[in-house]
Amino acid sequence: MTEYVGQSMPRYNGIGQVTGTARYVDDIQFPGMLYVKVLRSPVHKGTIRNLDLSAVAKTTGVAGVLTADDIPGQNAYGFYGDSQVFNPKQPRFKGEPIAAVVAVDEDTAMEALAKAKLDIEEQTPVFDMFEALKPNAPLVRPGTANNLFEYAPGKTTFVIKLGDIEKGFQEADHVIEGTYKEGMQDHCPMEPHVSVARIDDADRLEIYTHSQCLNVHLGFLCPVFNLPQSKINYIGGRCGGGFGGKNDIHCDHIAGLAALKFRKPVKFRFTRKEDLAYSTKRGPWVFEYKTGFKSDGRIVASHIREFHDSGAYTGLSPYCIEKCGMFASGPYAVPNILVEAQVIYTNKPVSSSMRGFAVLNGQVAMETQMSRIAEQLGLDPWELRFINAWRDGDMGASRYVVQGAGAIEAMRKCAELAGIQLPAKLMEMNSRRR
Amino acid sequence: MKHVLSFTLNGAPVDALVQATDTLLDVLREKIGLTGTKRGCDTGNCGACTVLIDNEPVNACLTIALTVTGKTVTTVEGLVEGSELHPLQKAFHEHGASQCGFCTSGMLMAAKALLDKHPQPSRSAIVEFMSGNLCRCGTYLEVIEAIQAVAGGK
Amino acid sequence: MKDVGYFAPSEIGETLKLLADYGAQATVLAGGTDLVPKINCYELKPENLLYIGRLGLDYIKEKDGKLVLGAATSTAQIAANELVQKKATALAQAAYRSGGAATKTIATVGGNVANASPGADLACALLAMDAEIALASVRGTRSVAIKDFFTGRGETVRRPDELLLEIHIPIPKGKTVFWKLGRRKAKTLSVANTSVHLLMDGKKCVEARIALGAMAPTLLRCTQAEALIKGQTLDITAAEECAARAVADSAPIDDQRASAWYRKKAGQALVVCALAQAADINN
Amino acid sequence: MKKKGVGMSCVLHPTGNKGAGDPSQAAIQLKPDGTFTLVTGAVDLGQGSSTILRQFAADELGVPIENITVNNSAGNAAPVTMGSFASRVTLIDPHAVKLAAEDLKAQICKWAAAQFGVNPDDVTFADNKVAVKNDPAKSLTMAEVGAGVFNSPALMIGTGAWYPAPFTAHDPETGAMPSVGAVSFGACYLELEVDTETGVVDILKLVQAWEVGKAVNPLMCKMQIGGGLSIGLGYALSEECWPHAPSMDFVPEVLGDYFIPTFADYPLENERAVAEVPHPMGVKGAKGFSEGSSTAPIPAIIAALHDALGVWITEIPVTPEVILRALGARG
Repeated sequence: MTEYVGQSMPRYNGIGQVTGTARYVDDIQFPGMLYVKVLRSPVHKGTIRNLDLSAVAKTTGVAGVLTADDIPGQNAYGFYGDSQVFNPKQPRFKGEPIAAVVAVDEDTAMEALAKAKLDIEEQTPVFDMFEALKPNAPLVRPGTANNLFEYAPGKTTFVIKLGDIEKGFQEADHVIEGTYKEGMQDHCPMEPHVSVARIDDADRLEIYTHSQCLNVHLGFLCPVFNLPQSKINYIGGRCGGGFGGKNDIHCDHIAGLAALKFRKPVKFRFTRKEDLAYSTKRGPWVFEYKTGFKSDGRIVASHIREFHDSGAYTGLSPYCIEKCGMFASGPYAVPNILVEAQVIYTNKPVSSSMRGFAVLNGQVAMETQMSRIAEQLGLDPWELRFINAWRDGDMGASRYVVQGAGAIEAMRKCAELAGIQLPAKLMEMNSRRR
Repeated sequence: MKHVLSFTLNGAPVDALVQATDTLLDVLREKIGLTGTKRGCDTGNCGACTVLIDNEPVNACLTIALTVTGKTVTTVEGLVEGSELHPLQKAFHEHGASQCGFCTSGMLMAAKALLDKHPQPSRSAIVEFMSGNLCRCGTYLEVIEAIQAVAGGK
Repeated sequence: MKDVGYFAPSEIGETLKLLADYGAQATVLAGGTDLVPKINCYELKPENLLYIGRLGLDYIKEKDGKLVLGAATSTAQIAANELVQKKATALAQAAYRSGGAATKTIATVGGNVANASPGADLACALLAMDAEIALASVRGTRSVAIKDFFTGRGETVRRPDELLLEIHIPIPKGKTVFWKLGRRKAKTLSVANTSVHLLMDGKKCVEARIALGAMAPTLLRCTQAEALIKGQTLDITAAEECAARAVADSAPIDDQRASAWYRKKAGQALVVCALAQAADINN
Repeated sequence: MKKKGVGMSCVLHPTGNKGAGDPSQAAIQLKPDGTFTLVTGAVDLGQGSSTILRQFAADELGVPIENITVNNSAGNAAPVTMGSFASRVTLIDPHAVKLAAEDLKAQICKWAAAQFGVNPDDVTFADNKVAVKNDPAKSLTMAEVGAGVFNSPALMIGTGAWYPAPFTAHDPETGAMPSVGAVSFGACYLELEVDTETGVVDILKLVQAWEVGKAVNPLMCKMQIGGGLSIGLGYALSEECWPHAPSMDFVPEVLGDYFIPTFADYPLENERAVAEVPHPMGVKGAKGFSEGSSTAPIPAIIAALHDALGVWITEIPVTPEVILRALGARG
């Protein structure tokens, strides 16, 4: 019988992509469908004194408005449960949803939104992580003592320890320190965020979604709608590019609320501006690396401090600093590791997952340290990596035992492809044993 | 006030009742219901809405619908001749020139316009002509391969 | 958007009458590459759209030592036109690099000029060639030198009842080049762009025109820098001094594409490259 | 002046969620005509999850792949998985598919055994049919099985669910977390040219290889390695949502001001390949990896810029302005 695993074959669901028949969420239209536009905070940080939507609601062609009061369940969702569907009191980032209008078309919705009377007191925002750490910095999250994520009361630093970091640096012949700044990136998929919702023939809330994780998001949505999974038909499976951006809910909750309130099919889609400026992002990082190594190139100590800018809400940032820390010393056997990591809030869009998911950021910093080490020792950069690369049985930072190590095999294939003749002593190495 | 728009779409005459500020993209997707052409940015930056007007590649999101009165418009739905996929569609599918597929219809229409003008384009000519079509999944290398395969008559 | 008027006249006379009647209430639409994004993003709600695509204003002719372009001539037509490539090289280069294939099909040279962006590629090349802008209205026609056409960011001397009809380019006697620097290799607005016309007599520069874009509220003619090299031998050091002078007269801004500091640095390097190419200096 | 530089990097990317406890379910239904429907909760982002899971189902069932249809948008009826993230699908979902196939085969063999009047262990399920061991005359095609099962009457759906291990959290003191999924490895080598007056970087040649355990669909591996450059090169050179310089007020809000790579920004020369070290945790050793192809080019660019300019740039994106400031600082 032919073996299919290992064979190249074209995309199973690909024909529809080259004929234009593949259906994406924005392609879905129902007769009498209404459209949603969101009233977004015009300021980076502020307190709403009053919001009058009466003129909005009375505009011809408007079915009505949506506010936090329309949420049957809790106005909270997300991996750490602190994201808000609407923020009626103290917006924390420019563009944060405050309320929404539902109308016959988007033009009408925009005209109506222009009539909203928003009385908001603008406050001084904080954008830079290290400004946010200063004692008198503006507080991003109302009612908290500082701008740091707390694992437990008073515990704002996540730590990973392996071996003995002091002993490691004593053994080291050399040390290289480096500070690395990495910016904020947007997923920028070609498909902006969008959601279609309606009440189906079994009186269930039916949502057409491009979510990357249907079950996780269903778990977030049920408490918002105060509905059991049996009352929601959450239909997804295709997405016009996710890259982590669609690991967070941007439209499903608001479209769902609109369908529940007005009992009509509803579409809520982001404009490209909303997608680019207000959706979740890969958050900025600052790393402080200190790497101790022997004259023959072996890495003996790796002290890493991570500072991760989470933006206005928690998103997935604690999970990010943890996963980054576990792999931030690279695919290398380092006996002594100390990772100290913090999540810092600022008045910026929310940091969450994006392709590479924090591990990318650590690898960029570690590989730059490795390149600097090779330069300082006058060692061939390939050789430095071959020497330190994991072998089966080596232990990673969080005490995981490495199985199926393959850094050497990857480098050998890359060198071969690049036409680089590696010296014999490297060619003899493999990842099975040192 | 509404205006009547009449033009030829994929070989057949169509009429639609449109506003003056409706774009060809709005009309194709929301009035006529051909949703193969995609809306990625509405500002002419991504190329996902590329269609052909009188066989020239155009951003449908930048084209006021009424300006295509009396012209011929070709969209991705017009590429299939009978039951036979267009050579570009077959090549895109087989060379993996489509991952999420959202930019693919725009890529196909630009590629068709390119090959209509230059049947044997060089790699740099393909890159220059196609550079208005963005793809975040990064299918650029496979799109080039697929176009070269069709140009080479493979 | 509801109740927006639409006119698509097929006669120039009819068009001018409409412009006279509606003036600022009639927004001229040719390619729409600058105008339609503003409509789509709710930044502009026109009263009426006046489509000029049916007037046949897309032609490129040579007449009395000038290239005459219809205002609705598309960027793609200009990039592919041999006459322009040979006799107004910089304009063909600017057209070639100004955007993606789809936008180049519809973007027009008249729109590029009328939109008056400080970083407009085609207008930058036209400025280096001392082009003239032919305007028409019910009151008659007039010709404005492009160096006097721009009055501010997005503002020109065109009156609301005037139609930008044609662009006249005195065929340059010397060599013209166009250089552009964006934030990526294609499909990018200009962080800085420059176009240079040099008439050389061996190593000596007889005539020089330098245009600089995205470095001030309007496109700049760097007359001071031109004066430095006119009548002088032009070698790489002279080119560098001239470029420094050109940039000194500019007033770039910080924006999301680049900082003023960077624009000055990169703009200067760009002018040197353009001068070197136009004068066949290989550095 | 243009300067050339070369650089390399070796990076990892974990496949599967940390701490394990990362479940995926799958179901395979036998249809009355003997074909199969694989129902999965894995969202196909364009990475090809439906394609590769179908390949595993066909191999485990031993039936022609054309006979298997995939439904990954079954709404309430869909099996549940953690999601299409953390490069986990290729590591974890194939286990659920394998178990679902084994479950379905066992049900069919048990049914066939009753038809043939033999013990289920004496029934073989291979080459798209069932047969009695050492009595090949006694066999049924899958179409016959499908119709027979429907009319017996029975509904046969094989189900499977799997995760690497129960979830264990980080040790609060040491941060220890011994169970991770698996780890994939990548290496990148590139040559670039940088203009010292404008700071513009051209990637001339880029080579990237990934160790993926088992290349389930080599074409799709190639696509993912090339695809990662869109986010990798963008993050390395041109994409910035909230730039520090010139000041923090200039946030790009139009796609034309957010510079993701175009055709023209991709390397002129590009080579891609996979290496295979079968991983004990993967079905046939297969691992996910494709987030990593965005990672590898970035440090390689930083190394190549040092090779060209003699200065270590320690911030990304390395915009042309960052390069000029770094050169300026160097004096």
